[in-house]
Amino acid sequence: MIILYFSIAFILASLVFFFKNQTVNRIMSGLFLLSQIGFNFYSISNIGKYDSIYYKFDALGGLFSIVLSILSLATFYHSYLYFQRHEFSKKQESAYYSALIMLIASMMSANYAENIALLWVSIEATTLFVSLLIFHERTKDALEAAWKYLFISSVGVAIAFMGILFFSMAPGINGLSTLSLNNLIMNAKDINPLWLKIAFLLVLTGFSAKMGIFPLHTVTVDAHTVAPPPISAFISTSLMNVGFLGIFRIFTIIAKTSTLYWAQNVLLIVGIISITMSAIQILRTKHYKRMFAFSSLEHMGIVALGLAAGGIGYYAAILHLVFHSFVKASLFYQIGQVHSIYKSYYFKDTGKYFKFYSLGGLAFLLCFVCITAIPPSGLFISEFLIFKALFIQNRIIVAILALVLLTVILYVFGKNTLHLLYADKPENVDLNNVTINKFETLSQFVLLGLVIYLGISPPIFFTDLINSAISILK
Amino acid sequence: MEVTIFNIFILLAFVIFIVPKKSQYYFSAFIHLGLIGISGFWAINCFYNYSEVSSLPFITFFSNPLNLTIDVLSAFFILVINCTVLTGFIYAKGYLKSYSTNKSKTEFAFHHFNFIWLHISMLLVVMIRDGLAFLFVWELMSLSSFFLVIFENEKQEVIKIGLKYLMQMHIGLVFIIVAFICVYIQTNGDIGFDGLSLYFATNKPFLVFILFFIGFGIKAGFIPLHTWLPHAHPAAPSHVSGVMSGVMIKIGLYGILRVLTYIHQDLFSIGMFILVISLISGILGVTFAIVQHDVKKLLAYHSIENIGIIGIGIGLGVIGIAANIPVLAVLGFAGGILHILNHSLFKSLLFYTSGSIYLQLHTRNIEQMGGMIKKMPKTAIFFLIGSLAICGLPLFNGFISEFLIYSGIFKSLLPGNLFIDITLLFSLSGLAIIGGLAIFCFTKVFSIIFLGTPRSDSATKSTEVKGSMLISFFMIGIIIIFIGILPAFIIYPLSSVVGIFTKDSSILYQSAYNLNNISLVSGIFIGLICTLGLLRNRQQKGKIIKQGPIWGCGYTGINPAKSQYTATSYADNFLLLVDRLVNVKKRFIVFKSEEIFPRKRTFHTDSSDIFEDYLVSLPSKKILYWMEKAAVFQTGQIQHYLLYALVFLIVIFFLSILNWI
Amino acid sequence: MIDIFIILYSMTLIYFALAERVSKYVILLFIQGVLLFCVLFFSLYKIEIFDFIFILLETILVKAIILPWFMNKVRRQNQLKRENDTYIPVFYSIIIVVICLLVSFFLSSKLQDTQIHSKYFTVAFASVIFGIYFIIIHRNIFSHVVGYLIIENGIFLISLALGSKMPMMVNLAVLLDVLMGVLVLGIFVNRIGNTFESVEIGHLTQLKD
Amino acid sequence: MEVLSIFLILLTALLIPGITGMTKAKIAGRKMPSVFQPIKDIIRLFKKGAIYSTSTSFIYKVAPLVYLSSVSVSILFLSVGSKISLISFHGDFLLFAYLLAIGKFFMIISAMDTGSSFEGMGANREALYSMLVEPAFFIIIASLALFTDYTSLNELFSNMHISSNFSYVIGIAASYVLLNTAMTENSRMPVDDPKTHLELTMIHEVMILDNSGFDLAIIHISSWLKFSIYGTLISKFIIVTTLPFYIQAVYFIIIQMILAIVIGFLESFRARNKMEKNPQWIIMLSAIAIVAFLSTLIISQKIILN
Repeated sequence: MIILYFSIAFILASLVFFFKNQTVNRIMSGLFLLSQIGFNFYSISNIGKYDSIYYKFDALGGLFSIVLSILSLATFYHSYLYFQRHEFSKKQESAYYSALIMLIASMMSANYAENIALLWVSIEATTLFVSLLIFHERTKDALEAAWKYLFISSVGVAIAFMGILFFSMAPGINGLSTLSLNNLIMNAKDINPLWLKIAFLLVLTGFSAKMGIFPLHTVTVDAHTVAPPPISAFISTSLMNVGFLGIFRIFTIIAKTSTLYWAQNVLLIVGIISITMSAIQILRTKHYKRMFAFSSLEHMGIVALGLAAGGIGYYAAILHLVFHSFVKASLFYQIGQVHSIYKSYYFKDTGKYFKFYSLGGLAFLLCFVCITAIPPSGLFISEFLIFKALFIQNRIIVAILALVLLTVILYVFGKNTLHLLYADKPENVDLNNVTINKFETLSQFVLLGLVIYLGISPPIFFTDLINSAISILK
Repeated sequence: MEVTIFNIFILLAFVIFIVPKKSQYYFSAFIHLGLIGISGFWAINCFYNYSEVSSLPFITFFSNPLNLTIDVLSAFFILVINCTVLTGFIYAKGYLKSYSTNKSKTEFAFHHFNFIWLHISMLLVVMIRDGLAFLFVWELMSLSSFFLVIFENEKQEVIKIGLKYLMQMHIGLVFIIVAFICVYIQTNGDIGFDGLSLYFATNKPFLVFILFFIGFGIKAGFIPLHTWLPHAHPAAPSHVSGVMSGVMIKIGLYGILRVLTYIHQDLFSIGMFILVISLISGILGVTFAIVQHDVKKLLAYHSIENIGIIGIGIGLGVIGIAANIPVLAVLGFAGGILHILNHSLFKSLLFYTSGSIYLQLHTRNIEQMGGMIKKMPKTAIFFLIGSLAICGLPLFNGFISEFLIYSGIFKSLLPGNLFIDITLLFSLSGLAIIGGLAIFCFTKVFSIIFLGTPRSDSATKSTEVKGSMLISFFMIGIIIIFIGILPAFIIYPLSSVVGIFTKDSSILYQSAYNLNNISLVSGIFIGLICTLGLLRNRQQKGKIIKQGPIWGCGYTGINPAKSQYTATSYADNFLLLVDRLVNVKKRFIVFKSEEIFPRKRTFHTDSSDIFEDYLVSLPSKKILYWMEKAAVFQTGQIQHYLLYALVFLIVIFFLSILNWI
Repeated sequence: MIDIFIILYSMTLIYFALAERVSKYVILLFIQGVLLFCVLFFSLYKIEIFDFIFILLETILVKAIILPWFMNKVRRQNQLKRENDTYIPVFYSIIIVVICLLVSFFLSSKLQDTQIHSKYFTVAFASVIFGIYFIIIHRNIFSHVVGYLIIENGIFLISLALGSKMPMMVNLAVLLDVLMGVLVLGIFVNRIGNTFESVEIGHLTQLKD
Repeated sequence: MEVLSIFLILLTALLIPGITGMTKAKIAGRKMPSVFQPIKDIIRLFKKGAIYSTSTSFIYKVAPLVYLSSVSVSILFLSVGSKISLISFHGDFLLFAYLLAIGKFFMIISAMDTGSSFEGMGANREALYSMLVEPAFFIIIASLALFTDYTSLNELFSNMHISSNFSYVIGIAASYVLLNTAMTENSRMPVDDPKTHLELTMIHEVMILDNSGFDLAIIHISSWLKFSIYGTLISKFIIVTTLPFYIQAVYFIIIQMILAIVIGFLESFRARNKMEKNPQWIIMLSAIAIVAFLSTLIISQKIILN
């Protein structure tokens, strides 16, 4: 089935790429979305089953695929709006769409990959496609960011590959299923702990570029800055989920061994440094998208802390990722609208957004509330659970430090949000020829509403997915 | 059934965004009334069959059923909330009219929405016992009030203040979270208030209590946790500041009271802690208030003072329980809890009336006012009622609660415990000083705003408010005087609230006799005033009654508007006593010896809050400064980025080799 | 026999540190590719003949021919001649290469494991670390790609050292991915060369705070 | 009979200012005025009309009424000697003190109501000093409460004697504080000199600069009553309650007269404090009160000395 999906994606992407026609783009995108959703339904209803020997529809992958599908819908819609607002050549547009389709397909592949080498291949593929998308606007900054992202990610992914190789050391692993996750988990106890440590360390470092945590978080931030907003939304959400997945898969291998405590310590260090980096860098930034990027760094740091805490922290970390995806995506979609008014992402060029476009202002406020984990945001609940887990694990100093840093981030975020919404109107803002589609804002409300709803009363289906995703760790 | 209707009203709040601008107010009033009706019904129900805790299934929250639990304490707070919100939104009708031109439909809708949500969240806070849900609605309360504070968002100052407010509320929340988690770790039960009893039964409560106290105390505004309060209240529109000061900060006290209900040991140190903080809050609050020129800021500092008085009552009550002095426990708690109600009444009245003045003058600086009593006599009378009540003077409700606390102190002076006697002595003197300073302050405010001659043009042109605003004044005024003159009626419901903390609440009934005497004396007092007035009328009949200028010591060229006493000069002699504390700065140019024809000069005084300066502003500024200095990692150099990874790998590797992690 | 190739491979690393001409890098990459092919040839004789031939062909094609050729093309297009402005003088670089080798030697002795061919591992690990180092000291994005390739070669060697036998499909995918990665990187190098009229890293520091 | 004690208090209230005036005149070597001179002045005032300043409002008219009423109602809490007062309940002294305070509140705002440059000065001084003196009064009451175990004004003072001889020690301290509280509350020496001619240094007198006729009269009456109230409180320490009432009444009158003379002496021989020294002086009263409280603790042996 998954092969069919890939073939469809590939054919559609190629058609888009070669036709260079807007109508074709739209039709193919629509078809792709259909197949995406269809495949997603299929995969969800077949959780626990293998699809070819390399893929398995597991709960976590399923969860992320749902998030991915929802965000794909939104991203295609916002991409459509993005192309309405900006002038691009047909070639660029079709390149954009085909890369987007391939990106989504490769993320799906990463979500369901059962073989960690294949997981690695998928992640490397996402890097390639996403760097093309980052480069989409063809500016110098875009070129720089795309280069940095591509290069550092590639180096990182290469390092991660080295880590993956170490797993193949496990005794009794042979034949085609060499790097099958299931196999590795079963044999994990027999692997030399030192191997496990090195492997985990290398994979963590390598995939940190994808997940956007310390130490290779820097390029992800740059990528956010220049990518078109719908793509930034993707980089910050689904792609980070994929990076997380990469680390999480390795983590599941370790979870059953005596190395677990060590790995959690490393994650703790990574998490707290990520939050620190985010808190100090966000103070300096003058660019909305960079601010959001640092906020993503912070949230990924929190997720790492969640993994490090263990127990309820696992659950909370995944919950956090899902919520973060929706909120951050709507923030980026929203900033796209803001850009259409002010033609700039810099703080200094903005102000009085609430007056100009109240509905957008409300959406932005709600985004702000949600992303900073203030109730009614679901992120509040997940963060609460993570801190609870940290306290239970006696990681009190780290927890308190993180709380302090989060407060700083909240301050900066709040200051700049209020600046955008209420600061004095900047000069040379022309509002007459700005038309904003109300449905655009509505789509953000839908995403945010989803976060609030899932936070307050998560459906059983949803909690079951998360629970079965982390059941492997217990 | 009621819960369903309650939920429907909550959901209706979202409809406000699509209601046309004209009917927004009525729609929100409808929701408020619905909420008040249902929750009031619950509360009164609870009072009628008290000692019974009713639990209603509310919603499913995070896969767990969530109940609304209403005991007498919750019921009391529900009534206080409803009362203030009711007057608040009645007042808002007139107050918001002045904004209708420069605010859009969405902004109004957002404002009403937040006002409704402030109401809902306050109600929920006092009804929810589950920890996570409690934190949730607690922060919702802060959030909605934050949006209400920044209503006048075209002013950059307001935005800054709002942000500060949000930050401090968030820090408070963090403390509460940490406290709950600490409890959870020890007991491994539920996170929530119900888990506390388990914890406090086996562990020393002091440290966890401190955490709770800081968390709730930031909301309540105890010094030194108060620094948001004097800024946020003035920045908010008056109906909001009325509600915020009237009830929202009391919700902080609710938290403290709720936690106290679970603590049964180590109470003495906790009581002392509350008492000391409250005494400091009371005395310093009113001290800071005296030097303010911004009427709403002044009132905000008075809120701190009154929180201090409430805290003194509660602290004495706790000490009473700990030292086994039932009378102190009962009267302390009774006084403190009654003062919660009283303060919510007179403080909202004061904020509403000062809001009316603000609408007329567009300034909150009392130095620009004067003579308003002739332009706005009704507002003046209600402000006077509020002032007398806040000073704790007889005939008004403030006296009753202070009376209860005082009499608790005096009655418990009897047993021979040196430490407690000295404690009582200090609380007594503290209360006396607070009362005296409050009188000092409110004679100043009332005189400068309403009496004398107008000090600015706009003050001469102002007119009396009408309609809904007056209705709310009357409502509050009547309750204030009712409680002040017939306090015995309040004793019975009060005793059931006090009964939560101490079993001997029947002691309170004995005070009913004293309170009846107060009613009697009040009656005589009023009668005497009236008689004297009639006497004077008779005496003056046929005599020459003249109008003339004031006595200027023989100097007739006096300009009354310029030469009258100002707020600064009124406060000056007090200022000399406390100048270190309030950081008064006088800015002026000294005359030089060669300056034969002096230039035109100006004179400025301003004061700041030393707690704010040294506890909040300075450290946060330093932290942000150093953090920004440290932000050097996003260099733009690709090699550096790779270097981080290399360093990280090496460091972790060596740490592992050395077995440090 | 393998030992000789391994030693030769480690010599190429030292030459990388020593080389100043960019064209040398391409030649060295080619040499590394060939050496890897040889190592593979002598170590993987146990597996099926078809797989064996396939893997050999794949390696020689990608590692020794396509990549150096492509890199050379990129080099020519950007008219790169000399790389003489590293952050750290060559002298120290050589010392660091030696240190890299020593550290990885130490590491592999620490990792005493029957599964591992410590000879490969020492050099492979040194190669990876040196690759990262190579990137860090150079100011030229072309050299960065070279550094990336050094890392990739090192990893390839590690995969041999670990004696792992990848599933063939996966193996193919891995190599293709690397190839694609380098191709895209190369395209970007050309782009940057055209846009900034230089491939110096100094131009690429606009995105910062 | 309770009414009789009220009558006595009112009677002595009328006499105190006259006697004080006589004493001061004697000491100054002037011809003594009649004891009834102040009363005559008041009667004259009652016959007059009034002049109201244009800048005043109804507050100005209400304030003297409230002032007199508050003082008069406070008298209801008092009694002479062993008599029970008309109104007595636990904590009545609080109502007593706060009733006086409400009167003062109104006097202060009425002074501010004129918008005069002088009256504000008096008003804020009055407000500050009476605020500073309030703790002293409460602490003294607290000492007595601690000593006697009672909490109503009447019982507090009446039961002083029964306890022990130590009561005199506390009585003396309390009398001192009460006397000086009375001086402060009434704005007499050393806080204020009522006979000064310079408005800038006045306190009470400057507040009523613009009052005239009936209002001025009742303000004067109120201050007399206040003196009498404090005198009554002090007299309670001294009168032996076991004696028959008529003797107590005589005692009472004598004590009030002595008090008036003492005030006259104090006013003649004391110099007025510098204005900025006043707060310190008043706080000293609180300090003395605290000492009284502590000594009560020790004397009554209620602390367990181990």
